[in-house]
This record gives sequence, C-alpha cells and structure tokens, in this order.
Amino acid sequence: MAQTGVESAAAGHGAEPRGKRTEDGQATYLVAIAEALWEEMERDERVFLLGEDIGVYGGAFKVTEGFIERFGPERVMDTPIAEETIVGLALGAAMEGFRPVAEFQYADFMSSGFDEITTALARYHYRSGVPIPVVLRAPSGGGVRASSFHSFNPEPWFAHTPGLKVICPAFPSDAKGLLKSAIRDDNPCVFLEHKWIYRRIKEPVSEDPDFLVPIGIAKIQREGSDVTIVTYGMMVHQALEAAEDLEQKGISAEVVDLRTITPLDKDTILSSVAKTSRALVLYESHRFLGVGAEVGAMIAEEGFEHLDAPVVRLAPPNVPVPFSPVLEDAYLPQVADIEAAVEKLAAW
Amino acid sequence: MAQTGVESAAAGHGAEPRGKRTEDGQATYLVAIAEALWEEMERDERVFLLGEDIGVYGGAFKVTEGFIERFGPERVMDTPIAEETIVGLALGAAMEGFRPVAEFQYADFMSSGFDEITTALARYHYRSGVPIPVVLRAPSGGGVRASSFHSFNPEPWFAHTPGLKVICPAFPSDAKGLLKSAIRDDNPCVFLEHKWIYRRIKEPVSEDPDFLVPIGIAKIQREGSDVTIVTYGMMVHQALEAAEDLEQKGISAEVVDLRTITPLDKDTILSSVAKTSRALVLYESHRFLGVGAEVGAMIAEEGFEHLDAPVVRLAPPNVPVPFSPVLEDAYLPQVADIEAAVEKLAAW
Amino acid sequence: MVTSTPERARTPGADWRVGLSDDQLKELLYLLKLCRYFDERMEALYRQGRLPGAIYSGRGQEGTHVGVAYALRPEDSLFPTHRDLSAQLTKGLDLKRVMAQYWGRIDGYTRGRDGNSHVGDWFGHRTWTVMSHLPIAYPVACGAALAYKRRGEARVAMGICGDGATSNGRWHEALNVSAIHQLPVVWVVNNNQYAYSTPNPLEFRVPTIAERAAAYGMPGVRVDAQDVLEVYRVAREAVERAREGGGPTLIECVSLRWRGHAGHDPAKYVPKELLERYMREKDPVARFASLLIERGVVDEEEVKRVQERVENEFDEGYRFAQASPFPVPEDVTKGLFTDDGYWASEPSREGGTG
Amino acid sequence: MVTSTPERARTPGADWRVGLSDDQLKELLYLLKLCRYFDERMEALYRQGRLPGAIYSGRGQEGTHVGVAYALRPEDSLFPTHRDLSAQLTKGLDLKRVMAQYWGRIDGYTRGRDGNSHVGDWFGHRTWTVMSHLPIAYPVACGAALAYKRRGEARVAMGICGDGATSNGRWHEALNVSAIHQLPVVWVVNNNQYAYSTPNPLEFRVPTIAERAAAYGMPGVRVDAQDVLEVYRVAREAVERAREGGGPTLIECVSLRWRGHAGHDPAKYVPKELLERYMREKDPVARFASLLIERGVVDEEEVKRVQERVENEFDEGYRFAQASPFPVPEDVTKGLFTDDGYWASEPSREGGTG
Ligand SMILES: Cc1ncc(C[n+]2csc(CCOP(=O)(O)OP(=O)(O)O)c2C)c(N)n1
Ligand SMILES: Cc1ncc(C[n+]2csc(CCOP(=O)(O)OP(=O)(O)O)c2C)c(N)n1
Ligand SMILES: [Mg+2]
Ligand SMILES: [Mg+2]
Repeated sequence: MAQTGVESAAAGHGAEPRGKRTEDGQATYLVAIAEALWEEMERDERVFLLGEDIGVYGGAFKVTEGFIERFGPERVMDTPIAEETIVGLALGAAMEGFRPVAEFQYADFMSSGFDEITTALARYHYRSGVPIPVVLRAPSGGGVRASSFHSFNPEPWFAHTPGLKVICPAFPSDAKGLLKSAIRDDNPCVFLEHKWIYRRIKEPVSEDPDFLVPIGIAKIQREGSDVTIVTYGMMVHQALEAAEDLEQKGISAEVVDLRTITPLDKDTILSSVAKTSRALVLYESHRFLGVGAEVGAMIAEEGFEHLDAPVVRLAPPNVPVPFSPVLEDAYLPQVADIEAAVEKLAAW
Repeated sequence: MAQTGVESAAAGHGAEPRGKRTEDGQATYLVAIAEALWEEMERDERVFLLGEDIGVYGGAFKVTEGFIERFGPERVMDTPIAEETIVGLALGAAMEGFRPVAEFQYADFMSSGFDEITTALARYHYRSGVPIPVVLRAPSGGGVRASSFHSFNPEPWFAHTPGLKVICPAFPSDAKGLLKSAIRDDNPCVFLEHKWIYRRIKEPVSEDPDFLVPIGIAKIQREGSDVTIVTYGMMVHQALEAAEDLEQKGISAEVVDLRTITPLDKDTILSSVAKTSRALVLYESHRFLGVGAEVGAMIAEEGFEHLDAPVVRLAPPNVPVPFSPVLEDAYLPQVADIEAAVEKLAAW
Repeated sequence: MVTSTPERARTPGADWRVGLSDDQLKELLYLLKLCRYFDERMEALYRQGRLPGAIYSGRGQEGTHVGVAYALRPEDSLFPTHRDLSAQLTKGLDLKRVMAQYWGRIDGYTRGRDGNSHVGDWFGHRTWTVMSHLPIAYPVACGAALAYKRRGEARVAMGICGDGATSNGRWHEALNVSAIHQLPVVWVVNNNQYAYSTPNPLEFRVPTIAERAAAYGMPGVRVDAQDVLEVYRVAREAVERAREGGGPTLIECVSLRWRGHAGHDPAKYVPKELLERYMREKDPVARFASLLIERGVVDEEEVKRVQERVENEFDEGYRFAQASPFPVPEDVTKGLFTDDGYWASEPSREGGTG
Repeated sequence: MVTSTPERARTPGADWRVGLSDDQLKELLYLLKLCRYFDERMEALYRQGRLPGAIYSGRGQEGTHVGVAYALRPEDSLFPTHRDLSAQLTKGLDLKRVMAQYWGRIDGYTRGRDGNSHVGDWFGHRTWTVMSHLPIAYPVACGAALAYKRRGEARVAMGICGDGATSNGRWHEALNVSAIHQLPVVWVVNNNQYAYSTPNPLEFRVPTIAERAAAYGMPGVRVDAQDVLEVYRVAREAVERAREGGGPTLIECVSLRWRGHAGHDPAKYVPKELLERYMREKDPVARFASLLIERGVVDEEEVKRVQERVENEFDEGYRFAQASPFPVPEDVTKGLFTDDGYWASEPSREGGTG
C-alpha cells in the first residue's frame, strides 16, 4: 500500500488516464472502482452508466475511460449539466427495471440534484414498495487543493436522509466489493469515492467476479487496545499513519473503518470501545453534525458503561474548505493532530 | 399559554386568517411572527418580503395577510415556483443593500432551493467579505397530519452547512424577538417556524419595537434538578407537559430550549447537565444525524465528567414522516415516551 | 406551436367522435362523471370535518385529466401531480383503494403512508405515487421513457404538471433532455390559470406555454380543455408520435381551477365573472353529456344511470375505506428499504388502532 | 431572435468603430492582449508545475469576454463563471491581486480562500466571486437587478455562463423571472461549443441558444464572437435597453474553446480541423489588431508596445503574487459571519507559513 502525505498538491483533477493494475496485480482505488463497474456491466445488461462527460471523455477522473468503446453510448450515457434530471433519469429507469449507476462529476454538485436525491429517490420506496436499484457515484473530499467547490463531503446530508444507503470506502478492495454490492442492491445507494485516495492507495484486489463486500459492516483496519479511533474515508489513512507513530510511543490504537455510514455498524464500534474504553471519532465532514456527531452520540448512549474518558471528536471546523495550502492544512485534521488527541485520551 | 395535544388533526394548512392579538394582549406564535415582520418593515425600508403567494393571498399560513395592502407589491413580492431563484433574488438584493426576507411555502421545499442556500447564500461571505443580510423563513415540522412532504425538519441539513444561522423558536415571544434579530443580522439566517405551534401557543408578547432576543442563546423553560431535557421547537411543549407529569411522580426535570441550533449555546446546556448529571436529548428531526446527535456528542465530549448516566436520545426514526394518524403518532416522540425516558434516566 | 381548434373536429365531414366507438364515448362519460362526483363529495366530507389531511380539487379540469390519460395504453406510464387524481382514476386506479388512502388506511395504495391525491400504483396501472415538490416527477418520466426506448418497447411516459410548475428549473431540464434524446414522452401542462393564488402573468411572460416547445425543438399544442374529445385527440396524436419514435410533445390544456388550491382556500383571488363564465360555458362534463345526447349516443335516461353508477361506486368506496384498518404502529419503520420484505408481503390487518 | 451580421458594421456608411473613440479602441486592444497573454502564461506555469490548483483557459473567447464586459459601466454588476476571468479583468480587476489569488495568497481577492478564476470584487468593481455550481449566479443576478429596479437606479446586472450551463434548471428560472419582472439584466451565453467534453448537440436540440429567448418573452441575439466590436455593439444595445427599463436580453456569443476544459484536459474530443480553422480564421485578438492597423488607429509599433506593456504587467503581477504572504492558519475559522469583523479589518500579513 503506497501513500503520500495529505499536503501534496492537486492530483484529483483527472490529470492522467486511470491505467491498469500494476504488474504485480495491485489495483489503485480508482482502478478497483472501474473494475467493479466493468464487471457488473458485463454480468448484468440492466446496469448502465450516466453522467456528465463519462462517455467519450471517460469521466473527469477517467474512471470510465474505455467504457464507451466496449459498451456503447447507450450504456455509457453522456448527460447535460442537469443534476436533478440525471437523478430523475436514473430513478425512472430503475422503476422500469434497469439498474442505473449515475456519476456526479464532483460530490459537490450533488447539492444541484438535491431534491431529486432526497425527496424523489430516497422516499419513493417507503411510500410505494417499488424497488429502486440506483447507485449515485461521486468523487468527494479534500486534501487536493481543490477548494470549496471541489472538496465537499456530503455524506452527513445523505446519512440524515431516510432511504439512502451511504457508502464511503477507504481501500481499493472495499471500494470494489462495496460498489459491486451497491449495484446489486435494490435500494438507492450513495457511493462516495474519495478523490485523494483515487491514485494514492493501491493493494491486491480480488478478481473474482462475485467478490462482494457487504454494505453496513465496518472493518477493523488495525487492532489495538488503548484507544479506538472510529473513522472512514481519507481519514482512515491518516489514522493508520498516526497509529504507527503512536505504537513507537507505546500507545496501541485500534482503527475502525466504518466503510458504510448508513446503515451504521454499531456492533463493531461498540465492541471496540468495550475493549479500549476510549474513543476518538475522526472525520472529514464539518465538525458540527458531521458523521462523527452521530457516532459520538451513539457511543455515549449505547456504550456509556464502557467509557473511561470523554468521546473526543476530531474534525474540520465549520467553514467551507479553503484553497490556500496553509488554510487547507489548518482545516483538515493532520496526523499530528490525531496523535495528540489519542495521547491525551490515553492519558485520561 | 394554551396548548392542545399533538394528536389533534391538521390545522397548519392555512385554514384561518392569522387574526390579531387576543383581547388581553396575548399573541399566538403566528401573530408574533407577523408582528416582527411588520415592525421591521416599518422600521427599515430595506426590508422586503418575497415568496410564493405571500402577497394578495397573504401566504399559505396567512402570516403576511394584510401586508401587501400596507407595503405594496414591491415589498411583498409574489414569486413563481422557483425556489433556487427565490434564494438567488434574496442574495442578489442583499448584496446590493436590501434586507430580504424570503418565505418558503413549506420548509419541505427548501430542498428545491438547496443549492442556492447551501452553496451560494451560505458560502459567499467567507470568500468575499460581503455581508449577506438574508432571512429564509419556512413553516417546518409535523404533528398536523400533513405527511411526508409537508412535515419536514430541515434544520440538521442547514446546521451542518457552514455559514447559516439556524433558528427554531418554540414560543411566540422568542419567535418575535429572534425574527427581529435575524432581520437585523448581517448574515444569512434560516428561521424555521413550527406549523404545529402557529395557532396553538399564545402568550403575552412585548410590543416594544426594539424587543430583540439574541441569536445563539438557549433558554431554560423550566428549572429542575434530576434530569436535563435538551430540546427545541414543538418538542419543547411536549417536554414541558412531560415535566409537569413527572413532577407528580417526584422527578424534577429541567427543560432547556435551544431556540437557536447554530450557533449552539453549549454553555447553557453544559451548566444544566453539570447540575443534573443526566441528559435526555429530545428532537423532532430524524434520529440519525438529527440535531440531537450533535448535542449528545457535544455533551459526551465536553460534559463527560458531569455525567452519571448515558446521554439518551429520543427522536423519530429514520423514515419519512407518515400520514396515517396511527403512524404519525408512532413516529413522533409522545409525552408518554418522554416521561418513560426520563424516569429510566432518573433511576440510572 | 399549434393551437388546436376544437370546432374543427365538429365540422361536417370531420369525425366528431375522433375515432371512438359508442362504448368508448360512454366510458369517457362515465369517467368524467366519476371524477366530478368524487371531487364534489370528497370536498363535502372535508368541509364536514370527516376527512383528515388535505384535498386538492381538480374540478373544471376533467377535460384535461380524462382526455390525456385516456390516450394512454395500460402499459404506458403516467407521472401526475397533486391536482391530477382524475387522470389516475382514468388510468384505472381502484376507487376503493384511493379512498382508503384518503383515510390513512392499510388498503390505500401507500398503506397509510401518504394521504389524498399523493397516490399511485406503479406495478398495477403504472402511475407514479405523487410527490408534492413541483414538478419532481418530470425528470423521472424521462427515465421511464429512456427505459422504453432502450428496450425498443412501444411504450410512452406521460408527465402532467400545472402552469405554475413550469417556472421551476426541473421543468426545463426534463423537456430539454427528452428532446435531445427523442424520448417517448408526452408533456402535459394543466394550465388552470393559477398556481395557488398566482395568476399566469406572474408565472411567465409569454402568451402561451405551448409556444415554449419551440425552445426545445419539439412540437407544442395548445388546446381548450372544455372539450374532452379534442384533448383526447391531441394527446393521442402526441402519444402515438412518441410511440413511433417521433419524440416528445408539449401539450398545454387550458381550463380554470374552479375551486381553491386546497380545501381550505376560498380562492377569492379568482375574478368572480371569470369563474362563473367557465362554470356556465366551459364545463367539460356537462358539455360532453350534452354532446352525446345531441349526437344520439346516449339519452337522458342513460346519463342518469351513469350518474347512479358513479354514486354507488362512491358509496361503496366510502364504506370500504371506513372498514379498512389503520396500519400497525410498529410497522412505521418497515419498508424503507427492500431488505425487510415489508412490501413484498401482505400487510398485517390487525393491531392497528383503527 | 436576431442574428447579428458582423460584416454589416463594416459596410460603407456604417460606423465600423461603433461609436468608440481611438482611445477606447486602443483600450480594447490592450484588454484583448492582456487577457490572451495572461491565459497563455498561466497555462505555461501550470504545465511547469508552478501553479497550484486548476486553470480554466478562456483563450479564443476574448471577443466575448472583453466585448460584453466593456459594455458595462463601473456601477453595473457582473456575474461570471469559471471561464470568464477575461470579463472580470475587463471590468477592472487588479491583475496583481488576481495573481495573488491563484497562488493562494492573502492579497488575493478571496484572501486565499479560493483559487484560480473563482475570484470577484464586489465592493470594488462589482463582480461576483465566482462559484463552480452552474449557473448558480444567474438567479443572484436577478436579485441585484431587482435592487436596481426597486431603487430606480440606472444600473444593470450582467450574467455570463456557458452553453452547457443553459441545460441547468436555474438558467430557465432566472431568465423567466427576469422577464416577468422586466429586470435590468443582460444574459450572456458564451457558446464555445463544448461543455467540458460535451458538444452542443448533446446539450440542446435547437439550432441556437438565442432563439430560446422567445420562450421567455425577451429579445435574443446571436453574435459571432470573433468580432469584439460586434459583440460590444450588441451588448451595449442590450445593456442600454435594460438600463432604460426595457427589460432583459439574451445574447449568444459563438466562439470555440481553444484549450481543454481545465489545464489537465487535452481536449482530444474537439475535431482538429475545427480548432485549426478557428485559430487561423477566427482569432478575436489577431483580427482586432489587424483591423486597427488597417484602419490606421494603431501601427505595428504600437501593437508591439501594447504587447510589452501587457508582458510587464504580468511579470509585475507574478512578482507581487509570489511576494504576498500566505494567510495565517489560525484565521481559517474567521470571517464565516460578519460577527468577528474579519473582513472589516485588514488581514494580518504575518504568521502565514509562506
Ligand atoms: C417546489 C415546490 N414549491 C412549492 C410548492 C407548494 N405548492 C403546492 S401546489 C402549488 C401551486 C401549483 O400550481 P400549478 O403548478 O399551477 O398547479 P395547480 O395546483 O394549479 O394544478 C404550490 C406553490 C410545491 N409543491 N413544490
Ligand atoms: C451544477 C454543476 N455541475 C457540474 C459542474 C462541473 N463542470 C464544471 S465546468 C463544466 C462544463 C461547463 O460547460 P459550459 O457551461 O459550456 O461552460 P464552459 O466551461 O464551456 O465555458 C462542468 C460540467 C459544475 N460546475 N456545476
Ligand atoms: Mg395551475
Ligand atoms: Mg461551453
């Protein structure tokens, strides 16, 4: 697994083609996602893609490069800049038996299709019983110097919205297995890819066409006994780096990677906290009512008897993601911040 | 203060004109809001209203009845059904020195103007320094048999969005004083009126044209020593009813009414919890990542040493608000549920 | 843009019955009467405080609703709004289950989860379960039409919305995308001259909505909706064009909303003379009954029998709805996702507090 | 809809200089050259890895940007997008501060909070601080125009967006509302034939964008943007009409995006011949320089001097930007609301890690 620091410059702006696996069979997160799409399209002809510039161009991040050549413009459909209608197209086609996967060019623009997502897509099944097999994919998150409108984390909005499953993988294998599960799911899934991870993280990834990772199950990415770090997405990588450093200082941190935000895997979180008695909730969405607010409140309610210390949250402040490297670094939790927070918790 | 049970039938659908104060000078919540608008329009000619059917018709809930006659169609502007543009109109006019107050017909339709609210309105000042004195008013919340699309509580979405002040008053005086403060504030305020409260709650309300309630300060609506109930909006009234009953059973509940969601008044919450050592967080937005998630997590983090029991949350489940009375009653926390939760907490 | 000329169809030589058989004409009469009677009775119940929630009367617009929906085949899909219950009834919804919906009962199409005209029956009669946000189903209709086109099915999607909803951005997006991809969809605008209290001139600055079709590269037709046959004829032409791959059409049906926006609204903003003129001269139900009598398709007796049938059906529906149990409170959290199988199994009929 | 005929202005008798003085013509030349040079140099720096973030080249569209913005008075407001930096420079933005913005410095207009062309200067030159979401500033332009109308000020708002942004619902809403209320606003569509990789035929199914004006009840004009004078003339006419209470106009300026959507995009989807033809025959900067020489307003020497001036200004801007400090990290949470006074005071120039 390769990784570079969060402070490195913009890489998410789709500069290079997605490429292939490395010679030794490792896949980047981006390649793993492309494989999941490709395999599911091969397997099930009801699956099709739609979005802005995903066809001839291959998508802003080149995830669907080469797809239109293989599957044609009907199954790799370029749409106008009409996010409400992109979602509506997916929903209507799903009601008629297709299994659409819509790409948002950036997760930031999900606010432009917000009503169709949170009203139409999310609430239709509860009132009608009609299965809605729709996946909305979107590159989310910061750390790539892309500023306010290309760095957003919309997962709290959607996790609060009843009727959406919200998935935020941190590793290539999870991305592949979860995306395949989402495409096979009969319910609307919001699949948030992290653009900082796209080309930075690679690992060996299963080539089994039925390799699935179940939605709703967290994963302990590193075992530890002193403090539990509950996190997801890009922050998993910062947490693992911090845990490594902390090990040197004699502190053993367990890293729980949520992988899915809704449904939330309370059991894994609570068992870990039962073991360590201390929880740091680390997240990239704005602090106030970000994902960690739910996790923190849940631990305080359902894991109270295990706690030997406050449930500490570490997250960006409630301001738009700023551009200037100095500001973005001050905005995002850094490895050093994580270490400091864990040390403080461990010493409680 | 008059009040009827949450189970009574639809009253929010704008059936009657807003009317005047009662003979003894009491004002309903709705009248108090209308007074705030009227007074601020009299005081400052930069203030104007816009929204759907607010002019000749006087608004879906008749809040602005009689306004167009007094202030004319320019200052009481009827707009088409174009929520993105309603927000854009307000923002642009505010940038040019006006102080617009936009009405959403229902808070549910704020999702239809979501991008202009959360992207344009909320983030403009942080990147430009331009003051944005805009108020978005909207009737929110359930309990009136109005089902999924006329009962929503959007405050968690907006409280998570940096750059918006989110206000949810529970009483006529607070509604009046906070709305006047919001109109005088140089920043975007989301002012959520609760349609269940509109005509149900009345009290004596100040007639001082400069009567203001500061944004960001919670209020202890009832003092108590055993358990703190942190809540806001319609649930304040259920909490007060429960507290009354609990008193009979020898349990003393303190009711903290947040009044403002962002900025959140942590001090008042934490002092109360320091006193009672027990917190019930009660809220009407969906449980998962609803407002109480932030409050619960905050208490668990910053008030941990005071706690003698878990921070318990009581809120509707994560499903759309259902129509059938049986279902809506099962959905909304009832007074009996609150009492049960407090009793359990008190016995911890 | 074309403005349809209702009288044309009646000129000697032209087929006044636009190809419909006697049975079909009688079916139209039945539907018009059913929709009218339902509307009147439900409002009466609402006024008596015997109906929970809200009602949105479609009275005066039956020519639009019955006319356009009658042009669809069972396998075609319909995406209506709050105002368009009559179109759903025309498409075949079961009156009894619709009424159970109004009273929040388990036999309602939404199993008590929604009320009033926020109803639909996707797997049965292929109608969208109405949502309030305007016009949120327009983009969805594009998606259904896309599915038909992709699979080479000879099916059509129809979206209906009001004049007011045309001001919303989604309306533009959906029309535009449907034109680009030549989707088999028919866009109906029920121009009843008001959006709640807002009159047409505050919604748009062009004389007609139909002429906006040109901005998307599709045909636009404006039709006077007092004449159900003319509405039907225009809709059928559009539906068949779409079915044969000719792409979308925009149809503006002009009528007047006879009642308030919803049950509580006295609609004082509608000029009295305008309303009276429409009720007197442009009643689509009365006009059609007279026409059929005039043309000898039915006699007064038969019209009376249709009326009786309609009243009986209403009473039956009312009894059915009242007898239907409320949903079980514990089920409130079920069926959000397919995972728990709530919608795949018959709902429990016991335990509700009804 | 009107299609402007650029050559008309050149026919004998017509005023080829559309009322502009020599000084004004020279100013236009300077602006065109400045915008072109800035665009080229910034791209070079980006390619060398010396520029953080993204760049959105407006090359080939200077005729649009300079032409429309030059028609505005200082008190008029401009609501552009990512592609329209040249319009902002024409409106008067300080190149030095724009460059400080690109490098995330405290002297940038957003104090380092945003980069590249996501810039604006409301209180100075009355330009909107660009946001990405398309076309999010269109409704806001309505609001500014509403303010002018209400106060009886002879001011105008201008919104610019691309061809692709016209597919978005907000575009429709804003045009519609501006027409209903006859707001003093000018809508410019920079039709550079592509939205990222998406060509016009996948964005709309009508031959021109300008003809859509009819759907809103406003005039529409299509103009070939190779000719900055003709763009200016058309824009000035629209601006003055708006200023005099004549309501909004839609102007479609047709050009081609010479470069990729952003710095990383090689734009292989643009046919090579098309691009070459535009670069050869429709370069608005070269054409205008030739015209002024041909008409004797400037000579080759003077054109060279303008070029030198532009290059010096760029170098000066570059040095200024590099010397400008980064913002102070602790300030990241400041200035979200007016309450802390962050924007009302001069920013700290010390403590940033730059
Ligand atoms: C996006 C949105 N905003 C506001 C409303 C509230 N609302 C419900 S119906 C209505 C008027 C609709 O007018 P029109 O489209 O003409 O339909 P009609 O009711 O006349 O059939 C309004 C404003 C809504 N449903 N959706
Ligand atoms: C609502 C929204 N969706 C997607 C994007 C991503 N995006 C940025 S520029 C662009 C293409 C814009 O095309 P056009 O409007 O023609 O402007 P141009 O870049 O050609 O000037 C897209 C899709 C966006 N900015 N906003
Ligand atoms: Mg209408
Ligand atoms: Mg373009």
